[in-house]
Amino acid sequence: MITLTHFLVVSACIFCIGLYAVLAKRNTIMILVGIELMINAAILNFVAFGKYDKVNYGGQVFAIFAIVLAAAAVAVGLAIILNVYRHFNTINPQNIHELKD
Amino acid sequence: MNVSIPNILDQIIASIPLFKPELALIIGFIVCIFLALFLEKRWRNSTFIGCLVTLGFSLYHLAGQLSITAVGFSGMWLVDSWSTLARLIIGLSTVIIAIFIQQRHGKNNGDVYSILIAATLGMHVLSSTSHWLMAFIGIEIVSIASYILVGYFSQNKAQSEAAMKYVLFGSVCAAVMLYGLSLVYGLTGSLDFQSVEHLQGLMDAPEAVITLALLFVFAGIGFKLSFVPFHVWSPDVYQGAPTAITAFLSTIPKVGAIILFARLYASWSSTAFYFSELSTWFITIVAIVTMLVGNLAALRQQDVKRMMAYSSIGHTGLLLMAVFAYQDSSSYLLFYIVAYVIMNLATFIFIDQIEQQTGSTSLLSYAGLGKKMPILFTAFTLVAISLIGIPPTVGFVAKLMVFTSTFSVFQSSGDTGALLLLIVGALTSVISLFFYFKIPLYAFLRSSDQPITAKKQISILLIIAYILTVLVILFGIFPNWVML
Amino acid sequence: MGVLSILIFLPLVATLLILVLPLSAKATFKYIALGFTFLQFGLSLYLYGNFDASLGGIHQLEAYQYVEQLAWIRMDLGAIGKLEIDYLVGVDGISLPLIVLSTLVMLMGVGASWNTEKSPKGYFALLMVLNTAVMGIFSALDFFLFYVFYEVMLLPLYFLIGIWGGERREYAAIKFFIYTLLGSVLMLLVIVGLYFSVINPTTGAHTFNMLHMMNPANYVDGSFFAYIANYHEVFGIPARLIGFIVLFFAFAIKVPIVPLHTWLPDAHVEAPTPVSIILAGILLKIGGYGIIRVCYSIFPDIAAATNWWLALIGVVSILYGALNALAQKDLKRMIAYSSVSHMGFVLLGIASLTAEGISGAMFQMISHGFLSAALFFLVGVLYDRVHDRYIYNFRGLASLTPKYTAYVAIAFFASLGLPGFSAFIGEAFVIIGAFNAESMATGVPRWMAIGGSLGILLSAVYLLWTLQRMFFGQVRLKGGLAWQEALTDLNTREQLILFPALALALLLGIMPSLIFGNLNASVLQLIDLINPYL
Amino acid sequence: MNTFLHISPVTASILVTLLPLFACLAQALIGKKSISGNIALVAIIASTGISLFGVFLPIWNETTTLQKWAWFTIGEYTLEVGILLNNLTALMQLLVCIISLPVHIYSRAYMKSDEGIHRYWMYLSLFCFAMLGLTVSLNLLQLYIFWELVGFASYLLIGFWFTKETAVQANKKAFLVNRIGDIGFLIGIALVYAHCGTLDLSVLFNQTGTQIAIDKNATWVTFAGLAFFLGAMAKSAQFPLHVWLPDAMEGPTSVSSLIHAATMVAAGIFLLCTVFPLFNDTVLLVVCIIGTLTALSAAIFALGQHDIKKILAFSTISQLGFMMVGVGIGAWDAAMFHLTTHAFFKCLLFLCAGAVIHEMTHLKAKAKLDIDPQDLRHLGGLRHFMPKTFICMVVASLSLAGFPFTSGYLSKDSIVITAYEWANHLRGVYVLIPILLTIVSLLTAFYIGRLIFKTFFGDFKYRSYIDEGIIFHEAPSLMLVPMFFLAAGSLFPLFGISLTDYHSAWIMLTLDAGTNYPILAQAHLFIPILLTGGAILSWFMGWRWYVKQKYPLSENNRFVHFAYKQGYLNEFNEHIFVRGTTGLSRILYTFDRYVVDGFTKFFSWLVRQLSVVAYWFDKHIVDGIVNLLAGTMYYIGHLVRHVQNGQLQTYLGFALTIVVLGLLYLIIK
Amino acid sequence: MIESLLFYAFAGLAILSALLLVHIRNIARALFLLFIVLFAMAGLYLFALADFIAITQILVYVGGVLILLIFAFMLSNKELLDDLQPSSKRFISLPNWQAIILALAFLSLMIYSYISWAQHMPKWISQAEAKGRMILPTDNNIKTLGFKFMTQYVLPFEVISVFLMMALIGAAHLSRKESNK
Repeated sequence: MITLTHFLVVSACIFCIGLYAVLAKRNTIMILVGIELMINAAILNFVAFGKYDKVNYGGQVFAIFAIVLAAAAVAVGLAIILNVYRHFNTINPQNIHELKD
Repeated sequence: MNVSIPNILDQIIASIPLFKPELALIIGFIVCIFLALFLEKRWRNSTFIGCLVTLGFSLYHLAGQLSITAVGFSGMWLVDSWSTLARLIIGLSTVIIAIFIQQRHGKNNGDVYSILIAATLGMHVLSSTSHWLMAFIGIEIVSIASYILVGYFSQNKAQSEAAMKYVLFGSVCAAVMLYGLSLVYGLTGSLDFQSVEHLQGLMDAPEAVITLALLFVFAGIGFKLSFVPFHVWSPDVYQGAPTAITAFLSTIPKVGAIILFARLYASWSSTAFYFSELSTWFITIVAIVTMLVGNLAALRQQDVKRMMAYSSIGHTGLLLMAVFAYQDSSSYLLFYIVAYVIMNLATFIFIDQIEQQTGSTSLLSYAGLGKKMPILFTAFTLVAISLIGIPPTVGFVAKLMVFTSTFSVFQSSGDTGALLLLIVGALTSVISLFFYFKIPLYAFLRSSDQPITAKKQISILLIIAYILTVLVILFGIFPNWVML
Repeated sequence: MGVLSILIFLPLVATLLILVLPLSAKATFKYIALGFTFLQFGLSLYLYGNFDASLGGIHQLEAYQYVEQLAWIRMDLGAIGKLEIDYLVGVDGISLPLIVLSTLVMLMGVGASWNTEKSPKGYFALLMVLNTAVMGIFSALDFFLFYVFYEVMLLPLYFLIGIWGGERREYAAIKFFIYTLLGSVLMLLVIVGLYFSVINPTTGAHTFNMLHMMNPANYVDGSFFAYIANYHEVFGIPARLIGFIVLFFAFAIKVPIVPLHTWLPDAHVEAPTPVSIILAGILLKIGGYGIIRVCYSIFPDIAAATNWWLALIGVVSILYGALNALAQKDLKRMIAYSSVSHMGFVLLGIASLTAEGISGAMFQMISHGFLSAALFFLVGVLYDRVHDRYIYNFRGLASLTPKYTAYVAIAFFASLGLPGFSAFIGEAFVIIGAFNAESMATGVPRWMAIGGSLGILLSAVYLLWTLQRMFFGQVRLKGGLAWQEALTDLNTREQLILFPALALALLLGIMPSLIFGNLNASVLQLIDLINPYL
Repeated sequence: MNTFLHISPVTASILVTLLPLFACLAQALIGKKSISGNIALVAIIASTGISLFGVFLPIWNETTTLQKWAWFTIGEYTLEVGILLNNLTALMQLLVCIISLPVHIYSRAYMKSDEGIHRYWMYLSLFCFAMLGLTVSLNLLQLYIFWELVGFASYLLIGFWFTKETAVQANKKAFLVNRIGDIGFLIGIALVYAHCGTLDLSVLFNQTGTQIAIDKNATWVTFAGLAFFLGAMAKSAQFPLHVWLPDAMEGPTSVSSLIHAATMVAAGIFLLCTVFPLFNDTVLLVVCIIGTLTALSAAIFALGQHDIKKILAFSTISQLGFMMVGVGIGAWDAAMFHLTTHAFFKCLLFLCAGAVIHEMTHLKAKAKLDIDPQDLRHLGGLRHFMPKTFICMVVASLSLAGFPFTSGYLSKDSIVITAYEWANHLRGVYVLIPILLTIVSLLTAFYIGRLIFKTFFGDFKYRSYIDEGIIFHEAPSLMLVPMFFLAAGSLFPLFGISLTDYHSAWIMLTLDAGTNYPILAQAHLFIPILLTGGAILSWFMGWRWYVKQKYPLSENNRFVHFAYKQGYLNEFNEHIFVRGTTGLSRILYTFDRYVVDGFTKFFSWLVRQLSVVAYWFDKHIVDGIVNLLAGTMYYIGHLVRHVQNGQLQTYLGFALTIVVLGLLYLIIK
Repeated sequence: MIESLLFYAFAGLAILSALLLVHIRNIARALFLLFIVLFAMAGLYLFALADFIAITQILVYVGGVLILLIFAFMLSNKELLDDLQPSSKRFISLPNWQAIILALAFLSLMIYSYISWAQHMPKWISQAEAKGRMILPTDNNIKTLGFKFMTQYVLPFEVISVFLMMALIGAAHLSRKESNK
């Protein structure tokens, strides 16, 4: 029997892998990828819980919206990253630190 | 499912009047896109005009909603005095931002107004919903509009870097929040945070999951409000972004977010269960730390915009304090927001004007400018005074009201946290003096080596800024004029 | 609009006028300022002349005079209740003498700024704003209004010190500001607490009215600062005590007491002469006034319980300030420290809780007001001439500038408490009051009074030492002949400023009833207010 | 004169007091234009006249009059000022007038050529005003005010030559030491006020009606008494607060004569007499002991001085000690009597000394000598040049030494005899006090004899200059007239017809302190004889010694012979008595200079060091803490900035770490 | 049983490819691994009876986002293709031990709380189970969702359209920049 906890553990794993990517990868695109993983983990939770919400379909609806929003965010994010690349000739976030204290 | 379709449709149609201001915005949004596409090349300011007209319509409809309290769209849309007043503030300040952008980036930038309108719509959504779905969408609209705006005029490295940091940090926070929301949904089965099932679900849930869920949710809101520890992006972004956009970032998105947060906190802290305790605990700690960090970090800044970023972090702490001291009336919170918006807008216009003259936002470049631009710096100083919270300015009254409400919480509960909030709030006001007064310090007390010829020009922006300054004083002396 | 309001806002009109006039009208600014301050001075004298000395004031509104009450802010704050703030001004025997003093010192200040070269527009405008604030502080009876004026006062001073000051002016200005602000923000918290504890008996709403705060019957039982059923504690200290301490702290910074005094020497030394005059002449008095009007009147129970400590602080300030003054090599700094010492008497007198002590303290404040103003002006005269005020760089000035020396000697002797001058009356009655405290069982022991009287001796020591060192003996100047030529005697304008101050010192020394007459009823009222708690 | 009789004594008294004040103000207004001092002179003449006829005669032995006016009200207490005229005050006021008048006249000549003479007159008038006001004050606070004003005027006068470093040092010292006393006085006033609720002398010590009950055994009475005595000690230069008086001789001699001999220093005695009812036995004993100590020490110091004015200064201190003892033994009438007589002869002594110094200064200036004109060692044989001065001085000296036919004889005897009676009454070690007083009397005779001999006898060292034509003459008549006047006052007839019985002196008769010690009849007989005999002996010895030492060979045969015959005695005299005494004097004076005065200096040094320490503390600790606090704030601000290193992933890591820590805390908690 | 096996297979696939994805240095390969992860996730959605979500996931993510990502680095310089991490020869290189610790800390905390949660499921779920108010495999999800979108969720639906438009314009403007220069 696949319980909710199964879903939750999987999503937790994916979430943390995404988190690792965000924190550790030296490529901005990979950070975006990490974010996508985290969002996917969240979506997995939503649909898992949404199974029990037949009245409002809240989980599934939220999941769809989340996918859309994430996609748009990625589009804008990528556009900005390309912009950065044009100015810095690199997309390694470690090398982009003009603004600091 | 036993509700018939015509019934639902009737309800939706009945809800549409509540949505009029937003409808105006949506229509305006589309019109602006077309204007930017076709008319902008022939008539340069057409989109700008379109934007103003849109905002005007929206404000007009909002004014009509002033006394309405209603719920529409299956509980997704709340119209009450909070939301209406907040949306009015948002609308009015958006007008100023629009003028700001038009003055500063007049050329060939039609699309920016569409984005501005969309952002406004997002803020409207934030300030008038208690449904997580709407809230999340609102946050995302505002965030993404902000990302675009920061990167929109990117002509140099700093601006694009600011945009990148902003977008990445924001997306991570949004993802974390989304995950948190999924847990909250899992705990309650309801997405409306004011609903009974929602609270019921939170009451029953185990502490560990609640902690996880709540902290994750707060992360997303924290990003928008830039409270500690989610504030780190803001100094870099404020400094990197064009001043007009910084003015936008530091004011309007916070208004929407704080209203949302206030609703959330009001709902979540209303019980005696663990999650309420946690919320209170969280907001107290965060408010204290935010005030301290914002003000202390600002001490060492040499760039005005960066300094203002920390300053607005500090003010966020006070806003949180206002939220913490929530009682059944919202007036002091709204008052603080009004004061905050007026002060910040004025400040950034001044910063921009000086930047136009000297080409720098460094404090060092302000040396001796007081003599060359006496009126501007006098007004700037007055605003700085207001930011510190010294009478007879609006900043003082706002602070006083926050202290007042916090004190009433303290008196009735004897909560040490409230007392600490008060003390830290008071002390950080003193600390804030150090850095705010760097502005007049450099401008009036120091003298400069290089001669700067101040161009005598009266721009519409300056006039707006002066009007705002007058308002700062006027509302400081007659605060009831704010409370209509 | 009543006379008091006119008095308060007259300088504001001057400010506007100065701001509106173009820069080409530079020369008129000082005349405008002078004219308005003079008018104000006349007005305050008129008020003083028509004052009914039999009315006490303190906590009875009907006993206040020239009262104006307008509803100012009315705001509905939901559960917290209605915000009720009045524009409430009025004077009693405590505040009116200080108002007259302030107008006089302002007049001196304007006179002393006659030769201001550096942007006179801003200078006089700020001076006039300061003037308004000061008047407001002394006449406000609503705590909110009081606080507003209290803070407004800081800003012009910051700029006056910061822009027109000496070498380390930035440091001095910000230090001054920080100290005062630290006191006042904490005070704000107490104000808020009082607001919640007190209700207006007529409307039932919470109020900022100070007079309502002075009446125990207006306190809500169980509220934070309530008299009855008050279980509130802050870090283990009872709420009313902490309220008193915070308010006292705020005003004590202004007084200033040891060890909160270190802003004072810096501010004085760096400030331009007129600002020093105003600082010493008016601002220090705000501290003493605040303690009487706010700390003592609103917290009479705590005042009665803590006066031992207050008196101790007063004595320490007297002695410590005097010792520090003795060690100074900079004339201005010495006078600044002497202010600390002299204001210690004020605290001692107030803490004695006897009619003699409190009256003496009030008298000392007024006397110190124009005497210190005169002293700072005299230092300014010297500094104007040779841009030096290091005591060791001068000797035998009496031969060079006999008039100047005469004025200095009179001012010095007046401030060291020579009978016939006002300071004597003040100090003597503070001491007498402090001695009397034991008979009245107010809890101030005699040894403190003796300690205080040692301060009189020490003040003679440092003032005479300075006099001897700088003015007597053979002429020997650091700057040699150049200085000798630069050191011209007092001119008419300078004499015109100094003479009234010193004449007043003499007049009040001979006829103290000029002050006491209007003061007594209020002082007795204050003692009646505190007495039940002794 | 009749007109004076028609005005009330109170009005007259006010007039007496205020006239010098008007003179002072007028002089201040006129300034340099009037240097003759006529204004002051006229004022003091008028004052003297009014005081004698308008005040003294109607009051003396007649009635006590007082009048008061409300000055101001403080709290509920109304402070009343007024004039209190009784025997004591009327006498004192008259005395001040009578002494001031000759000094004024004398000053006209003495100060004639001084540059700042207009200031001099102003100060002098101010002093007279203060002193006269002091005498008739009704209220203790009023008394205190004049008391301090007197000190202030004396400050001005001592420092009259303000370019002279020693003078300004001296006036500072005088004022500060007096300030110590003032504080004592003030504390006394405060104590009286705190316990009696009034400061009105007529109410406090009402001779006629309801007197406020004062429990004399209360501790506060002792403290108040001691406090008042502290005030008197400083003003009347009692050991160890006498250090200011010798220094104060830096002022003009006329000033010294008026202030530091006759009037101001007497104010302390006057104060004690005024508040006498307040004193209990403890206080009186202290007064007695200090008085004796002062009298003895000052007399010893006087023995070894070379400065003519310093000798007189110590003599004054010593005599004031006598008066103190008088008060201490309860015979304040005797003290007042001695005060009065002392005023005359001591003033005269100073004026004579002034005349000598005046001439010596001329000589010094003309002959361009580098000498101290006040040094005894440069003087000698002046009786040939200044015979009138010489006569005056001798009269005054005899009076001081207590020779019969002089006023000093009466007053001094009165104190010494009463002291014996007192001691007899009490028994035990108290008898030491009269014995010491007797010794002091003998010493007094000796040192004043020394002064006279050294100044007027022998040969003048600088005769050669006079022979060369430099004029060295008698003092001008303007100076001589006052001197004669005072010399007349120093003789007994002014005070009583009886040559020997001080009880019959009119001052004693009227003031009558009512001491009721058993009368020692034999004391009345033996003491005067002892004193007179001793004085004659010491004069004789002194004369012999100083004359002989100076001119051992040129003396005429009779003396040589005499010396030969009584050689051993002389040797004994010389080595043990004279030399020993002067040696002891020198040693003790050194002690005084370096230990008592040194203590003063040390104390002032200590205060100064303390102030330096306090300032260091203020600058580095008090202010240091403030600056440290500000610095700490800045540093924390700096730490917060560490996060802000511009690296996006650091930001994220920072934020998320805090979230994890929060989670950990919350979950594990 | 097969259901469980399939679930574990999908879950394992997703997690393993995600791990590989973050470990691999070549960005092109990483993106392909992301493709696998997303597919696996879509598969997992199916187990939660969210067929429409799974389809959307594949359409939007795989069809949209992934292509966008690939285009993004293909548009830019070749340099982008390399992961810019400093290469390390060690098998388990720990260049970012902080990141690993952080991620593991999160993971452990989350798992810990989920396990504690597993003991008592939320009331609403048990109620839904009891009352049969849960989505069944037989339900027509697409129809219900469509219905919901047009009624209950009409407002977010409308708002998000504006949002998408704005994102479109914005992204277009941001990338158009190049031509402006």
